[in-house]
Amino acid sequence: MLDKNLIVGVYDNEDNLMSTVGRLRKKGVEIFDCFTPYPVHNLDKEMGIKRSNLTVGAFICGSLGFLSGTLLQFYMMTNHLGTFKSWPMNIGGKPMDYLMLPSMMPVMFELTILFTAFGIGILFFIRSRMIHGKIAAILDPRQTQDRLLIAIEPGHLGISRDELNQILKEEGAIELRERKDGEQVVINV
Amino acid sequence: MYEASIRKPLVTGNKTITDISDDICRPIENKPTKLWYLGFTISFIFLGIMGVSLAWTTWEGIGTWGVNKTIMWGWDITNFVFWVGIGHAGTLISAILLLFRQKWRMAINRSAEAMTIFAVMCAAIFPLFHMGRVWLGYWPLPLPNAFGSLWVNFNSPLLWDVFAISTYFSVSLLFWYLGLIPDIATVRDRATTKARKFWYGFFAMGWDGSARTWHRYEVVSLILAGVSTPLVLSVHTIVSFDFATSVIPGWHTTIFPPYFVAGAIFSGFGMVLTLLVIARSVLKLTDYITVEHLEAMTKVVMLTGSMVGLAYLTEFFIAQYSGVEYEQYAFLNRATGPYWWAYWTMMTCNLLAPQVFWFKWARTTPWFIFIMSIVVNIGMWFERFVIIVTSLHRDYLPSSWAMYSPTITEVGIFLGTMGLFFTCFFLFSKYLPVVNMSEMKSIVKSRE
Amino acid sequence: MKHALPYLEKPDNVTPGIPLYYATSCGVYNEGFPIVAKVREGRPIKLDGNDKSTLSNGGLDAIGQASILSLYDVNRLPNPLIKGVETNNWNEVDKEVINKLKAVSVEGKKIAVVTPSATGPVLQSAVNNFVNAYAGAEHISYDPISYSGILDANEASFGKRVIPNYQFSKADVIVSFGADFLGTWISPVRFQSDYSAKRVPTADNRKMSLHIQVESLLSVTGTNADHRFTMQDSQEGIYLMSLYNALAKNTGATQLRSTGDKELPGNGIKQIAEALLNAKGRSLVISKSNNKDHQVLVNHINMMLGNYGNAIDINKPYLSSTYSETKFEALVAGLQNGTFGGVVFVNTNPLYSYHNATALEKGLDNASVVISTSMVQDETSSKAAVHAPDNHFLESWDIKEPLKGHFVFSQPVMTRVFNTRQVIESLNIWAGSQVSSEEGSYKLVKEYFANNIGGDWKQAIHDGIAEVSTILSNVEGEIENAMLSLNSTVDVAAIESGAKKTGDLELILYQKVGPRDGTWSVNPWCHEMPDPVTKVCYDNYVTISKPDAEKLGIANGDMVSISSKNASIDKIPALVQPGQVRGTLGLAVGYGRNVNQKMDNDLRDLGHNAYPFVEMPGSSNSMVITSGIKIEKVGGNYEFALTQTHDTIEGRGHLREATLEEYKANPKVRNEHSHHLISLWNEHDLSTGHHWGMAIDMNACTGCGSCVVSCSIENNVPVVGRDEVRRRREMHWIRIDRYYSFGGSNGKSMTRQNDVDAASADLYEDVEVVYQPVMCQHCDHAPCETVCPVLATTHSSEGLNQMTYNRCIGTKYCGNNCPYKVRRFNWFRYNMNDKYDYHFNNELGRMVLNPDVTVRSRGVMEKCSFCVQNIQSAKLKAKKENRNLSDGDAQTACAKACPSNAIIFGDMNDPNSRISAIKKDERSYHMLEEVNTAPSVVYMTKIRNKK
Amino acid sequence: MSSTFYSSSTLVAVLILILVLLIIAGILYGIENNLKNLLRDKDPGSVESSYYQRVIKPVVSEWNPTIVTLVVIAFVVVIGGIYGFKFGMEEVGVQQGYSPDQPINFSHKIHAGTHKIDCQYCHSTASNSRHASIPSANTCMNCHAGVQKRDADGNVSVEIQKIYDAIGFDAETSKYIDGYEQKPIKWVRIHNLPDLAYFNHSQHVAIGKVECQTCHGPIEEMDKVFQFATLQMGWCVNCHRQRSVDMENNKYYEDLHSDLKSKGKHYISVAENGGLECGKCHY
Repeated sequence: MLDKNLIVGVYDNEDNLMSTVGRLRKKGVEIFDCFTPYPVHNLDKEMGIKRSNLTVGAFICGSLGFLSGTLLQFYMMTNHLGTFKSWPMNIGGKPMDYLMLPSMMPVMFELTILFTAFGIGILFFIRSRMIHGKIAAILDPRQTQDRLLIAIEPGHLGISRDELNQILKEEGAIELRERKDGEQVVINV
Repeated sequence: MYEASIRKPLVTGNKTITDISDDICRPIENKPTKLWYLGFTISFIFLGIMGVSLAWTTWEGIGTWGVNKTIMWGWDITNFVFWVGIGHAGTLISAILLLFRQKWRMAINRSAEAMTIFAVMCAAIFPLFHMGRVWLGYWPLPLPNAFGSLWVNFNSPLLWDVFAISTYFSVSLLFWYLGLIPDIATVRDRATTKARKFWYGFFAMGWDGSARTWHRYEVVSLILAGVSTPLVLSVHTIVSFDFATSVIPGWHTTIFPPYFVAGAIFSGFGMVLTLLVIARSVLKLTDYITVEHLEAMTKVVMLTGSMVGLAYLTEFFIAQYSGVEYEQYAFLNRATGPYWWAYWTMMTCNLLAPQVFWFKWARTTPWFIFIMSIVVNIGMWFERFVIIVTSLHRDYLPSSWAMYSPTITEVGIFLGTMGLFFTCFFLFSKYLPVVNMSEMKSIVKSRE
Repeated sequence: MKHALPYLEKPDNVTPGIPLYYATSCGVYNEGFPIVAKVREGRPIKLDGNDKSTLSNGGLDAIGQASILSLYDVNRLPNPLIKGVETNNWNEVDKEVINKLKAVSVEGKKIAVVTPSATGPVLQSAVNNFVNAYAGAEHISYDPISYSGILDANEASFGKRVIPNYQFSKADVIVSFGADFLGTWISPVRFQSDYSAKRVPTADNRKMSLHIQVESLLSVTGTNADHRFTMQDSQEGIYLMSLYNALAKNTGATQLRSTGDKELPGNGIKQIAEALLNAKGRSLVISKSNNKDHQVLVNHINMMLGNYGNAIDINKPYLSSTYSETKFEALVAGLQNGTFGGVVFVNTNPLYSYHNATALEKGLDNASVVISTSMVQDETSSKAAVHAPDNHFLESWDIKEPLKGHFVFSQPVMTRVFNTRQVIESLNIWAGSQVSSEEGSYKLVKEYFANNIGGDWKQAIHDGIAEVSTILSNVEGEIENAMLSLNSTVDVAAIESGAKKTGDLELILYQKVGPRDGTWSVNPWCHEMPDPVTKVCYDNYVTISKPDAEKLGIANGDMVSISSKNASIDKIPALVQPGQVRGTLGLAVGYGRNVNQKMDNDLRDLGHNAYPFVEMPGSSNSMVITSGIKIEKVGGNYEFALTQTHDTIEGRGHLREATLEEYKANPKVRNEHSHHLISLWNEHDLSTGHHWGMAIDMNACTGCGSCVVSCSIENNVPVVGRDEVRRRREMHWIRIDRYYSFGGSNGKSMTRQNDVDAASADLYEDVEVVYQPVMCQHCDHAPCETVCPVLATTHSSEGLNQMTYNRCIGTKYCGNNCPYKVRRFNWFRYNMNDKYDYHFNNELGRMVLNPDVTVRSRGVMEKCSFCVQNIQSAKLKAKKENRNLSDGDAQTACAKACPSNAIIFGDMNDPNSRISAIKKDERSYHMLEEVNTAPSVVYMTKIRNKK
Repeated sequence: MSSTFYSSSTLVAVLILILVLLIIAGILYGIENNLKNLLRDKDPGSVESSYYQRVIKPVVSEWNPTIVTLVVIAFVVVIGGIYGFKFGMEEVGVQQGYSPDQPINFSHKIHAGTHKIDCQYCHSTASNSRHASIPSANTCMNCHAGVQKRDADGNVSVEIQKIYDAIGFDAETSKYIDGYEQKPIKWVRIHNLPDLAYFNHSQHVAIGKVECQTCHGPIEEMDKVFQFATLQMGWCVNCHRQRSVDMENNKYYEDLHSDLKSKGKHYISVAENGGLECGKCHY
């Protein structure tokens, strides 16, 4: 991403960005990405981003958590599996089989939550290729503050550069930029 | 997009998104005020007291506390439950209110979540150090015992606690950190010094505000909020099991889980109010954390206070109605025994005091809210003291009845956790954006 | 690197790891008491009663149990001292002593050998040798506690200066005027076992003896009485005369006097007389008074009731004391005026316990030579020019004769710890006899045995006792009981004048069960054990009745000053004692010892010496001071080290009591209602193998505290000191809960503190007491086990609640969740810690530790284990001997120690065991049954013999 | 030596070594690369693009940084965990193979192996006491009063002389020296159970009929004794699980045996008889 060549339109207003995205999409322009300082509602739909599959991941992780919570306790505490079969124990006269299920529930529940939360967190970071210390590919230092950016790959335009520039200008881009071989070129609007 | 005509705006002062970045990043980018230094120094001294007290406890033994053969838990577990309770508001605000689409939470959820994390840190100190052999504190983890394959006891509510508290802490931390990433990126991109650029860059995890990431980010937030909601309810439920599953009259009661959860929300909001009333003026954030926010929170305080009060009365009634002499005595003893003052402090602070919030003036006067929030904190601390100490000090056999008073060490640890809490909070207010900028921006953007 | 040092030449009988048991005698009681010492690898670690002897029946009281520690006392003198300088050469000591004594003899001055009055025959002959060797030498006895009232009265009545043999097992009605025979009077262990044998109604025999106590302070014995009347001790004579007259009216004897009879509050005299007359010949009247006239009167009452030959045996008397004050008074005078020039104090310490210690001190300063043989540097030995320390009784050979014809043998169970020499040898050497340094006292003892007792020496030493009937029949002046007649008359005038009221408060000096007369009280176990009645550890205090306290404005714990004509204490806490008669103060002796203490702990400067208050109204000293007592509040408050701060049961059902009548009508009284206990799940099968259980008979328990000390010794329970007890952190695994109820004599007892507080102060005199020993109940549904996060406490297949110290991390949750509050936490490290400078903190003291029980580190929980080490070793022994485990093989320390058999331990799965039978008894119930903890300990309803 | 996993420090050491070598290799490779880059900057044609430039870099740049980091962290945690476990084992005093020098070079191989002296001749208390106990010197003297193993010069063997020195025996006159100040022999304990565990030899030797070798190893082949077993709780417990209780030949078990028979059980392991319960060894 750092060495991709991009054409960038800079906005200071989400409405302008949205209409730009709408217009370009209608023209068949493949939008590389948008960069906004806050989540812009419906931008994802406008850009045609498919609904993320992370929810499925969360469900799988949660199921894993539930399963491990159950197995962990059945293994460690009951005479059905593992430990207590070989090490039977009498703890306050309490049962050491599936009947102790009620006292297993808190841990089963907590592990389900733990696995879900951390599972989805890690999946999110993996999917977004985020990790501590990663250097961000910043197109404009204000893109995380008050500027909204649209980025288009020059190779996937579908329309001419001029037309593109025209559309961006019309929709209120306050700046146009281009990045070539890692270097920024500013084209003032 | 959000502009309800009936309600007052959530952000006042005609702020633009540029203003938001400037205003909220100001404390990070500028030198701290004298007030900050003063507060931080005091907090840090208290943190030092905690260090000394804990070291003394570990060196000498639990005997340095006031606990005895009858009352084996005193201030330690009282403080533990107190802090865990406080730790409930943050996740509640960010998770449940997120699910309910309550936008007023946006101004306060960051600091409330921070408070949660710090409070749980404070809380964790107590169960750890109340162990006689703290150096073996890892034994409750499900680790095998030296090839005998002897594990831990999942019947024990303490073990449930271990899982619940550690899950709660780590999930809250994740949730909080996830919310911070875009804001850290903002600070990173505004950074003027190398160090700031490096460290904020390190923790921003390469965030660039891509629309695709934002899309996934929102999905993750929603799921985390979804799992945090039952989590937050489960944590205090499980903490209440420590008592509810025991045989001690005054502990052994089924009302505890809902009652503890309501109490936790109550105390959590109390502490949030305490912090925010100060923070909004010290950090000059009155435009973001408005009186409207405070009012909304006082309503929650009043509601949960009344719920807790109802629980107090219910358990008293049930004890008398049960016909069990030990139960009856335990509750009468709370109200009329040697610790009557604790009981009536609790009743006054938790049941009666919040009723003033029926009045609009009380809900909208920050200094009064501040005082009331302190009252709530005190009341909730006493609730835990009442439950733990007065139940234990007179249980079944009168021969073992005893009294308990804390030692300087215990007081030191408690004050020390206050120090830890505020030290963390001061550091947080200096180094991290105390208001969620990206969310705030999404509220104001349309008014440019 | 750990080393192992085997023997070079292993003694044949020593097997490392296997305990040896030796019968010997306990020197805490000067008269000797038969005990068995458990010895591991050459060091004794536990003392228990010798069950071959009728004196102990296997029981041993608290101070006897605790005395083992005096063997390992770092305060003991390691070498003899000559003028305060240590020497390891006994020849030098002997030379010095003989020279000095000869000089005194030559001077024409007298030499006194001061021994306890119960010397035993071997020491007596050594003393005789000594007396014969020096012209002017004289044997003088000295006891801190005098029974000369009884002795003199019996001399007057029967011509025999003896303490008769009281047999409580033969008495259906026991009337005691102030005598604390279950706690401190004469031979409490023997009395307890005799007494409790008659106090336990069973399914076959629903009877028990009637015990009436008339007393001023609340003694251990008083707490066990069925009826308790209060009197001021000054009025004892009057009441005794009134009783005599009431009895005489019925038996037709002449009245002592026509007027002036007095009735006890609650018609006591009438009731006592009725009860006694119903049990003529099956009753016993005793009095603690040290007044000869009172005791003569008691003799007359017993004679009238026909108790001689039944409950009282004058022909087989106790030889525990023959002390006569007159001779010792003469010694003190003689020392002051110079007729006595030398004194040899043989294990006596009058400078501490003699009432006129200043006079004695002056006298000793005058004396040319003072020699002491005490084991530690005590008050008297500080005046000694030569200090020739005696062996500890566990290092000695000796013969004692506590009861006529009942010999108890001492044998050393350990080689000498220090360079000491048995006083029997010392006296013989100083008398010029040749004593072989190797055989020493062994030879003397064996010779005495051969010459005077006879029989199988080995068997005698093995058994530790020998009862010789031949001696009895040869006793001079043997009186046929049937022909017994009284030669004495009751001195009515003397009694009347003695009872003149001055209007002052009275001060009663008494002994406490722990420290007793103070001779052996420099012992942490004696003080860490709470007083059975007040539950105060470590201190002495002035007990005061509630009305008096209110009148004087004294609250519990207020500091007061107390003074008499002779003595005063500036600052001592006052304790408001229920059951105490108004107008009387109580003060315990046995405190205020001034011993050269090498350890820095709470035994230093402990309490105040009360002996200076003792008065000498006639030929006998008196611990009842009736005039000149002043008490004043001096400001300041003192926090008692109490192990129990709440005294009433609050109307709860964990402690059940009923009257004998109710019990006879319905043996299941108080236990009729049984809870419907259901379990949510299947029970674990505990029916195979053993299932250990315990029964506590609250009727037999006298609250003496012997079990508490025994348990501490057996299980290495640390001593924690006064401050920790104040913080309610005593470590005892077994405790004896003492509950008061008030107003019982009116048939309606109050057990709720609020009611009691609201009632008038007068009610405080009318108190009833129950003792309930509580230890871990080994619940089959143990609440503690469920809550331990790390499985440090689990249940065994034998029904034991096991505490695994090494797995414990110390969350203390189990302790909280225990409804019986029997779990103890190691708040600090109590071993090798200078802050707890008791025997755990020095090499010598740690030799008393039981090697089979772990010494707990700080931060772990501990509790009663049912002495699992004994269970395991009993099982192993049975396996090795290829036999079934029989009932009684496995014993807990508390059950073994209990003189009254209140604690029964055994296998509940064994249908023939005692515990199985008791479980079926109607009186049995589980404490807090309704919590459904399914305990393995059963309690038996307390039955009081009253209407 | 046993090849049990946790007791072999070699594995851990090798793994750490490999890790260090890899890091060094990486650093060296980085330096080389930098130098090449410098050269290339000067004169692009002079150095052909490296293998890294051509093959690895394109692949690596496509690697998901998150996954790579997680894998590295997991690796470090596993290695650290193994090392920590090993360290912990040493800390709690597991000292299998411990074989210290003894004051007398006593050879079990000669006594128990060659001469076939019964173990309990010397360790006589093993069958009736908690301790097997080291024999007292007079046990040695039972034989060594006569057996003296002299060398060519007629001197008594050095090791045997040590016994004589301890107990006071004159080899020349074959008499004990009167009034000799005896010096105890300071043997070094090899088998050290912690105080918190109660172990009774007689239970195992006399009742359980366990061979000495089961726990102490082939002692009759050892010149110098070493600790054969780990003496860990798991080791104890495994044996308890495997061995059965011999109920037939001890009357103690009579009741229990008939009880069990009536419940249809004929074989019972030590474990089933309560041999796994904490309170059987820890009190």
